[in-house]
Order: sequence, then C-alpha cells, then structure tokens
Amino acid sequence: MSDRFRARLIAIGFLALVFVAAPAALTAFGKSYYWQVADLALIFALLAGSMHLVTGVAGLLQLGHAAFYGVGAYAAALLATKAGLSLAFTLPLAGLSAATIAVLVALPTMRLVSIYFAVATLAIGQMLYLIMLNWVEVTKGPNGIMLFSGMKFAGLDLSRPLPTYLVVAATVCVSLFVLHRLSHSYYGNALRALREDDQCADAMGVDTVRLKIEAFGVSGFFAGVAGALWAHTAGFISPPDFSFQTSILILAMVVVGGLGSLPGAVLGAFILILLPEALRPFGDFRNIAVGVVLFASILFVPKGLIGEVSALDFARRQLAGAWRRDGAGAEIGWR
Amino acid sequence: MDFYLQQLAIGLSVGMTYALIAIGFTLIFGVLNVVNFAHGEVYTIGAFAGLLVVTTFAPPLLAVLLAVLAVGAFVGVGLERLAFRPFRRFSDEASLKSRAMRESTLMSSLALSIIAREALEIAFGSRFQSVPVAAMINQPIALGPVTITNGDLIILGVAALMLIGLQYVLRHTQVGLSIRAVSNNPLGAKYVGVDVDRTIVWTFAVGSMLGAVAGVLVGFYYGAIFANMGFTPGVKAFVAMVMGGLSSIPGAVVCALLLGVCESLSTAFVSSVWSDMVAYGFLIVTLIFFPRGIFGGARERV
Amino acid sequence: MTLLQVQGATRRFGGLIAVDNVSMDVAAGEIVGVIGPNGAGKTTLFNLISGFTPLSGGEIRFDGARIDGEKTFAIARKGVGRTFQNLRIFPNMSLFDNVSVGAIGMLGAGPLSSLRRDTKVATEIAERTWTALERVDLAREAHTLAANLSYGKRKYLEIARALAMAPKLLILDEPAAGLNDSETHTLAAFIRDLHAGGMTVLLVEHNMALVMSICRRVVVLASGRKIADGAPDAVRADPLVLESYLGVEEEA
Amino acid sequence: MSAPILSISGLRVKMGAQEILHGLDLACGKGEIVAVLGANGAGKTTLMRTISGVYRAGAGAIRFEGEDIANARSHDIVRKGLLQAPEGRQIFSNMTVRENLVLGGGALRGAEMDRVLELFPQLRDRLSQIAGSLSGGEQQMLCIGRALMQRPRMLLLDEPSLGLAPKIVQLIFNLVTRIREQGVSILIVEQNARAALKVADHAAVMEGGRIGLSGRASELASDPRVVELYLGGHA
Amino acid sequence: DKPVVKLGYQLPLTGNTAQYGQDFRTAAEIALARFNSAGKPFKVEIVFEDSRSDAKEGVAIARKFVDDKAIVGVLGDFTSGVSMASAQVYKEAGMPQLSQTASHPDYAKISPWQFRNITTQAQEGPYNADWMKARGYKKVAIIAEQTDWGQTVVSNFADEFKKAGGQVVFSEFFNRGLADFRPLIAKIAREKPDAIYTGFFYEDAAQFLKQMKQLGVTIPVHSTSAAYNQQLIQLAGADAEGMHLTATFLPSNPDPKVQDFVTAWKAKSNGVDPGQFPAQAFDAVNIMLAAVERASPNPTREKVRDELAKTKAFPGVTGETTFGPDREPAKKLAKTVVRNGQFVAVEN
Ligand SMILES: Nc1ncnc2c1ncn2[C@@H]1O[C@H](COP(=O)(O)OP(=O)(O)OP(=O)(O)O)[C@@H](O)[C@H]1O
Ligand SMILES: Nc1ncnc2c1ncn2[C@@H]1O[C@H](COP(=O)(O)OP(=O)(O)OP(=O)(O)O)[C@@H](O)[C@H]1O
Ligand SMILES: [Mg+2]
Ligand SMILES: [Mg+2]
Repeated sequence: MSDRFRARLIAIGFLALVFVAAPAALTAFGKSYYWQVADLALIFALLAGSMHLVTGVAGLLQLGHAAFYGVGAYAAALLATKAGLSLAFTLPLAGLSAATIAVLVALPTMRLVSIYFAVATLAIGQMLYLIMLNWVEVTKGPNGIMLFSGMKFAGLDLSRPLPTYLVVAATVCVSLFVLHRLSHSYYGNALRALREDDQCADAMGVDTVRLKIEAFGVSGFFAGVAGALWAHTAGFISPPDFSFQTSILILAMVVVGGLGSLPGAVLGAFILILLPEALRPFGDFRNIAVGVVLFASILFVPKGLIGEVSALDFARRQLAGAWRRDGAGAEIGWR
Repeated sequence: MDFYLQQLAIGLSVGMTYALIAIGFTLIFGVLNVVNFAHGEVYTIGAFAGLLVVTTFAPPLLAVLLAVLAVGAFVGVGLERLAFRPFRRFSDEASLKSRAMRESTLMSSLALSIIAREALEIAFGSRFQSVPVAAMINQPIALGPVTITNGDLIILGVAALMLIGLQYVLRHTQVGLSIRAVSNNPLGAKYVGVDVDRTIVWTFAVGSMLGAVAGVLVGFYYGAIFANMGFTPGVKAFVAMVMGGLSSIPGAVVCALLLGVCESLSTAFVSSVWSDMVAYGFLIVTLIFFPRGIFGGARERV
Repeated sequence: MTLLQVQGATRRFGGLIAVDNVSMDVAAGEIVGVIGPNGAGKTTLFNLISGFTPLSGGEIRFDGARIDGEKTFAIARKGVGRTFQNLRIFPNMSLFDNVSVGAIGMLGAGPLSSLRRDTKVATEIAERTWTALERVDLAREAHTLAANLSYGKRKYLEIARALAMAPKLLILDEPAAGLNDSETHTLAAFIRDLHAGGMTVLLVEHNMALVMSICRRVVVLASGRKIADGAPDAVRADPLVLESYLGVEEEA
Repeated sequence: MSAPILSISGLRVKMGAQEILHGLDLACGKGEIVAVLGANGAGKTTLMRTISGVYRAGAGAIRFEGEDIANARSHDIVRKGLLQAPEGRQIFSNMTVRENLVLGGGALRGAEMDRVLELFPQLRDRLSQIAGSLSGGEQQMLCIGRALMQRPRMLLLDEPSLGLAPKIVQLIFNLVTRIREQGVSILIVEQNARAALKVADHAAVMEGGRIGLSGRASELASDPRVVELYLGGHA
Repeated sequence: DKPVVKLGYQLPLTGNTAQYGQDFRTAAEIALARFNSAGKPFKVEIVFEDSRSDAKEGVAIARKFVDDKAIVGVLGDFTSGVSMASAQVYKEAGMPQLSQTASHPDYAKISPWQFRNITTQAQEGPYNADWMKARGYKKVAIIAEQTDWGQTVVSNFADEFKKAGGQVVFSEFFNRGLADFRPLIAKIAREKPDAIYTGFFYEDAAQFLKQMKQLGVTIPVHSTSAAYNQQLIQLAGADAEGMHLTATFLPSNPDPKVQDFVTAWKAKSNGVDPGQFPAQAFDAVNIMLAAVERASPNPTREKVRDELAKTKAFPGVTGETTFGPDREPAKKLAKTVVRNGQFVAVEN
C-alpha cells in the first residue's frame, strides 16, 4: 500500500468520523448537551493544538495562551456586533488580530529563554486579561459582550446544534491540518531545533528570533480562531473565560497528551474537557477527581499519552507527512 | 508628601508579604530548576494549620509558628515524594535534558495543588475563615505621618531572619553548597558524593516550612484565610523570583518589594484596577533590559 | 583566494584577554590547524568567527565581506559551518531530523512552503540530509534518537549536520577528542576526503598526529596571542611551541 | 594480580529495552592501574556509571574491597572511597572553581586543596572564576582535581585526556602514576590507548558490552588485534 | 404516585465562588422541602448542577437542562457572566430562567425567557443616594468591584447623587478579591469625603473595613445589600460597627414567613443568620414553584414562563416581588446599620 494511498484512507476515515459518524451519533442521542460538549472539546482541541506549536514543538513554555484566545473572541464579538460581520469574516479577522497582538508582544520578549520567557508570557497574558476587564469603553469590561445575532453565514442560520457543530468541526479540522503540516514538516524540525538548543540552531543558519516570532504568531492566530468559535457558539463572552486558569488548563492538555505531539494535544483536550463533564455525578469531588487523573497520567506516562516520538512516527509514516528524497522512496519518520 | 510616604510604606508592607512567599519558592526552584506550582497550597495549608491551632489552643504566636513549621515540613516532604521524586527515576541523558520531564513535575505539582485546594474547599468551604481578633497581627502603629502595623514588623523580622539564615547556609555551609550543586548539575552532584535525594527532600522540607509560615503570618495579618488564598501571592512570588534571576534569594526579595511598591504607587497615581498592569509591565521592562533577571547570571558559554 | 581573513581580532572577558590581536588568513581549499595550550583562546577565536561572541577589537572578513557584527545565523548562511567542542546535538530528535536542521537553516525555509508536501525545498532538504548522513555512514540509523548515540557517533552526527549546510568553510573544534587511534585515522581520511572535494577546513585539535598528518599550515595560539604560523614541521620544531604546548617528551 | 580491590562479575545493564552490558567480568587489583579500551559505543561509560551507582545494575555483582556495591547509592559509594572523574566532566558550571573543589572535598578541603592546586597550578589563578567559563582543558583538570579532593582509595577515570593539550596529557598520565604510587587503585577508560597501555598494569578491551581481550598491559600493547584496532596499526 | 415536575438549578458548588452556590442550594432545599410537604397534587424535584462560575460549564449545563424534557424552569446562575452565556441557550430553546443574583443591566433584555428577583442597582443606587444625601453628606467617594454589577453600582448611585446636588469626589473600581485595600483607602482619605459609598460583597467589605481601621481612617461607609451577610460581622468584628447598608431582607423581621425561614436556615447552618443572597435564592425558588403550581396540571415551559411573568406582589422573605413588563423586580428596601455586632433596622 503506498503511503499516499494509506494517508488518503486515514484522512477519509477521520473526516468520516468527525463529519458523519459523530454527528449521526449525536443526532441519535438527541441531546443538545452532547453537541455543546462536542463543540467545546473541538474548540479546546484547537487551543491545545495551537499551544502545542509553541510549547511542545518550539519549547517555549507559554503561560498566557488564554489571552490570545480572548483577543480572538473579543475581535470576533466586536466585529459581529459593531460591524455586523458574519462568521466568514470574523473567523479569519479574529485570527489575524490575535496573531498581530501575539507578534507585537512577542517582539520585546524574544531574547528571553526558558522560564524567563514563560514568565513574560504569563505577564503578557495577565496584561491582556486586565485590558479586557478594565478597558470598559471598548471591551465593555466586566459586562462582557453579547452577540445577539447568533451564528449566521451567507444568510443561513447556523445556530442549530448540527450546523454549529459542522462549522466548528470544519474550522478545527482545517486548522489542525495546518498545524499538522507545520509541526511535522521540516518547519517543525526547525522549531524543534530551537527547543533543543537555540544557540546551536543559530549556528546552523536558523534565524531563531524570526522563528520564535513566527511560531508565536501562528499559534496566536489559531488561538484567535478558537476564540471566535467560542464567541459565536456561546453568544456571550466576558473576561473570566480567558483568565490564567484557562491558560493552565490548555497547558495541562498539552502536557497530559504529550509535549511535542499534536495528536497528544488533541487527545489531552478531549480528556480534560470530557472528564469533568463525565464526573458530574461525583458532585463536589469531581474536581479532585480531575486532579487525580491528571496526576496519575503524568506519573505513569510522563512523556504524555501519545509521546512525541510515536506521534511523529505516525504522522510522518501513516499520514505521509514526511518529505522525501527525490527518486529514492525512503520515508522519513521515527522508529 | 505624607500621602506618598504612606503609600510607600503600604507598598513595602505588601511587598514584604510577597517576599515572604518568594523566599521558600526560590529555594525550591533553586534546587530543582522546576516550578513548584503547589507552593501556594503549602502556604494555604500553613495558614489553615495556624488557624486550627489558634482556635483550639489559643497559644502565643511563637508556638503557632512552631506548629506551622512542623506542618510545613511534613507537607513539603509529602509533596516531594508524590510530585517530584517519581520523576527522578529516569537518569538517562535524554530525560535529564528533556523539557518534557521538567514540565512533568510542573504538571504533577499543579495536579497536587488542584487536589489540595479542592480538598481544602470541601473541608472548609471556600468562604473566608474568621480569624480570632486576638490572633490578628494588625494593630496600627503610628510612625510620624505613616501608619504601619505590628504585623509589618513581625513579617519584616521573620523575612529578614529567613533571608539572612538561608544566605548563610547556602553560601557558607557544606549543606548549602550541596543544595547549589544539585541545582546546577544533579548528575555531577552524584559523582562528588552528595546525597541528591536527601538534599532535595531537605530543601523541600525547609522551603515548605518557610512557605507555611508565610501563609500563617499573611493570613493573620490580613485576617483572610480561605482555600484559594495562595493563588495570587503565589503568582506574584513567581514573578518576583524570575525578576530576581531565579536562583538568587536576595534578588527575589528585592523584586518582591519592588512589586509591592509598584502596585501601591500605581494605585496612587493611576488606579487600583490597573495596578497589576503596571506591575506586570514593570516585569516586562525589567526582562527587556535584564533578560536573565536583575540578579541572574549570564548564559553558559558555547 | 583568501576565504577568511582575521585582522587584529581581540576579545576581552573582564580583565582577561582571551584573544589578543590575532591575525590570520585562510585561503579557499586550505586545511588550517589551530593548536595551543588549554585556555589559549582557540574556541574563543572560533566563536568570534562564527559570531557567537562579539569582537572587542579588530575585524573579520569572509569571502571578501566583513562579517563581524553580523548575527550568528547570518554568518552561518554565508557559508560558515561549525561543530562544537562540547558536543551540541539535539538529543530528543532523530539523527535525520538533527542533520536536516543544517539544510533547513541554510535554505531559510519558511512556514508557508511547508504546508505542501514534496515541494522543491523539501526535496532539497531531504537530498542534502541523506547525502550528509551517508557521508558519515549514519544513514542506516537515521531514525534513532540522537540521545541514544555513543560519543563517537555524536561527533560524526555534528559533522554531518554541518555538512548538510554545504558550507564554504568548515570549522571543527576538536573533532578527534574521544576517538582512539584507529578512529582518528578514519577521521583524518574523512577530512582529507572533504578537502579533496574542495572544502576549506579550519580545525582545533590537540591530537598532534591528526594535525600533522592533514594540515598544510598550523597556527599556534598561547595566552590569546599568535606565537607561530607555518608548516607543521616548522611549527613542531619551534622551541616556543615545544615549551608551551607540546612538552619536552613529544608524541609519536 | 594482587587481591582485587574492585571485582565485577556477570554485570548486565539495560537502558530502556536495550541491554548494553551483557555479563561483564573485570577486576582491578589493589594499587594497580587497569586500562579499559574499546571502540565508541562499546559500553565503557555505561560500565563506569554503573560502578558509581548512577545507572542500575540489572544483574551481577560489583565488589569493592569485598563489599557488594551493585546498586548501592552513589553517595555511599563515594564515601567508601570510590571516586570518578566522569565523561562529560559534569562540573558545576555556574559555581566557582573553588566551590567545585570544596564540594568534592567535604571535610578535607583545606589540606587537599593545596595538593590539588599544586598538581594543576593553572586552576589556582581561576579559583573564583565561574567554572562554566573555563576552557575545555581547564574543566577537565577541575574534574579530576575535584575527585582527588576526597582522597580516593580508588579512582575511575573516564577518558581523562579528552580535550587536553599534549603537554597536559603527559601531565595527567604522570599524575596517574603518581597517584597510584600513593596507593590509589585506578581504573581508566582511554581512547589514547598508547599512553594508557604505557602506564597501566593490566588492560582489557571491551567489545559490544563484554570484555573481549584482557591481560597484562605490556602484552596487550603488542597484541596484533589491539595494534590494528587501537594503536592505529603500528606499535 | 404523584407526578413529578423538574426544575434545574445551575450554580457554583465548587471553585472560588462556591460559598455562594452552597448557600443557594441550602436555601433552595428548604424552599423545596416546604413545598413538597404541603400536600400538593404533584411533586417537584430540583436538579442542581455545578457551574463553577465558568461560562463554558454553564453553557453545557444549560444544554443539559434544555435536553431534559421534564425540566420546565431553570434557576441561576450566580454571576451575570455565566447567567448570560447560559441565557443564550434558554432563549433559543424557550426555557424560563430566573436568576436570584444576575445583575447585569442587559440580562433581562436577552429574551422574554429571562427573569431575576434581585433588586437592580437602578433601584438601589438612587435609594442609597437619597439616603446619604438625607444624612447630610455632600462629598462622597465611591468604590466598587470591577464587575458588571459594580459598574451599575457606581453609575446608578452617582447619577442620582449628583442630581440631588451632591458631589462625587472620587470614583474607582477594584478587582474582586483584592488582598490589600490600603493604597485605595489612603487615596480616598486624601480626598476627605464625607462618606464612602461601596459596592462589594461581604468578604471584600470585611477586608476594606479592617484595613480602614488599620490606617486610622474613620469616614462613614455605606454599602448595598450585597454586603449584607452575618459573615461580615464575624470577619470584621468591631471594625464593621457603624456601617450603613440597604437590604431587602432582615432576619430580625418579625414577619412569620421570615422567622420561619430564619429558623430553618439556622438549623442547617450552625445557627448563623442567613444573609441577603440565601434569602434571595429562597424567594427565587418559591416564585418559580408558585409559577409552576399555577401552570399545573401539565406545566410546560411556555406556561411556566407566562405564569412567572404574571408574578404580582409575591410575598417573600425579601419583601414583595412583582415582575414588571421588563421582567425586572421591584422591591421594598430597608435601611440598616451594624450596631453591637448586629444588623439593625434604622429610619435614617
Ligand atoms: N565567557 C567567558 N567568560 C570568562 N572567561 C572566558 C569566557 N570564555 C572564555 N573564557 C576564558 O578565555 C580563555 C580562553 O578560552 P578558550 O575556550 O577559547 O580556550 P581554548 O583555547 O579553546 O582551550 P581548550 O583547548 O582547553 O578548549 C580561558 O582562560 C577561558 O577561561
Ligand atoms: N540512555 C540510553 N538509552 C539507550 N541507549 C543508550 C543510552 N546511553 C547509551 N546507550 C547506548 O549504549 C551503548 C554504550 O554507550 P557508552 O556511552 O557506554 O559507550 P562508550 O563505550 O563509553 O563509548 P564512547 O567511547 O563513545 O564514550 C551505545 O551503543 C549507546 O548508543
Ligand atoms: Mg576549546
Ligand atoms: Mg564513553
């Protein structure tokens, strides 16, 4: 079986799962609650995927990711309410605004390494959060923003569960595909080199500063897209949705899934969104249970549920994510 | 003028409370190079322990502190066992150098902190606990135009004691050298015969003792003891530690004071809601000029 | 043609002058050895050339243009490839991925072109990477993690990574350290091979046998200063070099 | 061979799923120098690390002065007087040279420090320099000096001449002999086989996680296989 | 057996605001027990779901409630943010929602399905302004927490106070849970106002009062019903003395309804008096139950909504509640002051 063929097969299988099997099952259950949880899991999968690029692949510990998610959400909400733009415009524009902010704030911090960088992102995240909370004239501050319009696109009402889900799923799948290409191609290798030893990468001709800024911008872009999805699905956003706790939650998803592994990040997001919902019957104890699961998974699989090595191997071999040598058919993966 | 002096005094006293937490935090970071997310919970547990002791026995403050020290040591040792030791079973180079490992302990301590906080919440609720008036350390003392409290003096005294004591231990004793050695190169420390595990356990015990004492002092100072009390000061202490250059305890203390002053002055000049903004902005500016913290060393040579 | 021209290079660390007014030229296609006692400033000199450390004085030209003051990666892209004295590999990456970084850096490949598979850039990177890996005979292990390599193979991995950059000047900092005599012979043959392919090589080495056998010219540094520059045999007989570096009882 | 101070039998070590040492036997007599040669990746460093208690021994015994120290904790091993100057040096790069030495020295610091600085005068000028900024050779001296600070009964040297100038290499090998004269037994892993065989009493050649050849150093030095593989073809 | 009607209650039972949610649940359980033991022809069940004051959990819960066909009405959430995010779901699905505390000015405007029984600051602010004016204060400083509610506290009060000829010399917000109010207090003291009007909950209130004492600042403090809680006096002790505040609920009210609730509450919470919020929740549940009863038999969501809208002069422990056409309540406010460790009613 050629790798192209196998990749197609896997992609078709996956898309069928997301766009046919899952909606069918959800429709069969007939519960909008499950749709909601599915949307949320997908949105966080995108958030985790975008953080994976900076934290997992490029090794820049990011403690303020939720702020870019927030910037995207606010951009989408403001564009939708003030300018009356529809989803088709707010999604990319939200991504772009978050990316712009990400690049702007990245510029002064790019000289920083390791934990210094982490703390700078924490500070930047907090500052953006404070702006959302306190710049009342624009963000309406603590009052948050309501999108009365709901989700509409080209005159279609997308606010029913199925269309909402399809929009979210399609956006998330496309975004994850881009993230997959970025992190599993040679570009990912450059980022990984940055993570392993930035000085050494520098000596190889890798423009580490530019790379960091790019990675930050791209990651911000997708966080912004996720923010727009949240704004449109929830219909109401306010600053607490984008606080430090959310950043930590996303980080936990990436770590539980496996730093450096995109499928891991997605799996981590699914677990950490679905688990607290599944544990509702435990009442007050459910958050302890979340802590325990988090702890156990880190203890027993410290490299993540899907470690980087196996994720790369899978992505490159099964998904034909490898690039090849002309003529010779050698694939490039990890074994 | 008096107004600004008063604000400065308040800022210093707020900074002192951050410094108190930052000392233990920095000590633990110093040995392991990992962020101990559960330090805020150790602080909270210290405060609750102190409160329980006070409400059941009403002993003098010194006795409360001793009891809290014991609790802190116990919690620290437990924390190390659960969240940190398991990850030292990997001694191969890839693991030692892998960020995944470092971030694992970051996450395991985060997980434990979630468990601890939720457990405290179930046990005590998330409301503020009322601190008996007799135990509070907030009697005003007028110093000319400026009012401070007896708590400020106690916190200053304790922080100074901690700082000087730790500096002495770290710089001038074999134990201190071992701690720094483990922090610098744990593998190398094994070759010179440092008992790495024991050093780490001790550091955790001491760091957590300091954290717990910080909790009870700040708790009695503000009269606000609640399950989530460790979060904000924990973040501030983290920021102060990084600004100070990670492994410098005096650096962390100085930066904690700076942060406190920065917050109170920005409330005075701008507004309370933006004061954190000013403090974080200050951090960013500092890092732009001192990418490795104010008191941090240079990057290793190639 | 002079490829590299160092003029009056000086580097101070606080009170210490690690490199003191050193001038030297390397012509294209030459193999030049730099020797000198430990702490003489050899690595520092290499760091100056590759842009890791800024100069305190003097200037460095490469291929006719000044490169001092340029960013490290920019110097690398001009064609200066190097290895490190204390090995700097990417431990959590496969050998293939390690080596590919050299090619990626030189081609300056951005994110957009990586979205498609099998682009020209991708093929070029793969091509260069495999060639470099085959060159050092690591192609068969291309998919193992670099952290699992033994010391000796890591050396070759570093060299392969530098070769994937297709540099004009290859700077090797103690390539034979940690190799036994027969391995050193293999390495010598390898470097000679590179040289025969037109590569310009500048190397630091303490293994005299290697230096004497492959270098046409040897530069000696001591306490930051250049104390000798010439043919290996002349340098070896220089009493100053004998005293400060080789010691009385000379290696075979 | 005199009564062995260190004897290893049937040592097996695994890293992950891969076994690296497959039942290795080796002995070092009291007051002797034993050299271990071997190609890259033969497992020499793994052996050294296992002796020092850094890696776990899967099976087999490591006896030091009659006591089994397999899987003892590394600091206990150091306390028994078995010191190592490890591969990669493992110095404390952001502490000063003096602190590095003192850390090695424990209670003995004052007296030993003078002795060590006499052996490596170059370090004397750099006592308060941060160890990470030393040149490669200086770091190697520091690493050996640090091990000597504890008055070892036995010293393990993993490629001590790595990165040193010829003059210093001679010095190190002279030193090895001198240390031995003071009654310290030495196990040395070296790529510089010629020099190592010159100073050693016994030698062993490691191949693929086992001892291939072993015997008196002088005999091995003329063994055709050793000459071929480790001495660059000519004795 | 009797038919069962279900209600949903979304509230924070864990997390930073759990103390409020826990109180709501206790109050709701009291109300429900009364109702079910009163020999009605049907039984009501309340499904409590923990939202953690987190919008994404709130929305999921809303979906869950909407899915459960047996649920005909929803109570909660605690914060406006979560209430409003969930409201989008209720609006679209047609589910009556009655929040005991959501105070965002736009909350009830979302759709005809949203109700609340908390007095909004549109009522309480002017009331306090007039009261303070009547007490002879001319220069007033205002501080409030930086939330949607705090915003309305400031604007509604300030507008009326200025209209009445007073002067607002200082107006600032603070982030909830601020540990140290002293920089703010010092800043207020510098303006030398006659009094301070404050919008905060009891915990921040206690911190604020203690720290005022610490700095030796003795300006009179007025506050809203949100600070009305016995815990305030426990936490602040003597420092709470003399604080004035409005309330719609007084545990000392001799009204048998109130006393009945207070007794039941005390039995469930170690003898501590209930505060404003539990009383608010108790009434909310009762209003909802009454609407359900009126919509019976076979209550539907539409019917419950219509009956809720018809709520007129509902006699609760927080006074009578009538929903206007905008689904906002109108309440009677009482003036109280802390005296000798008690909240006591005052005329002025
Ligand atoms: N960043 C630095 N700070 C202070 N001193 C430094 C720094 N870098 C190098 N030095 C000093 O400069 C001198 C030259 O060092 P360098 O590493 O260039 O020596 P070298 O010739 O490469 O020696 P070796 O052969 O041992 O590697 C040494 O004495 C070293 O201690
Ligand atoms: N952490 C590890 N995981 C897996 N394999 C390892 C690990 N460490 C070492 N190895 C393998 O064990 C073998 C022996 O390595 P070791 O470092 O002991 O060799 P050595 O004889 O010291 O070689 P050198 O002369 O290069 O230092 C090598 O094949 C190496 O690839
Ligand atoms: Mg060097
Ligand atoms: Mg080795």
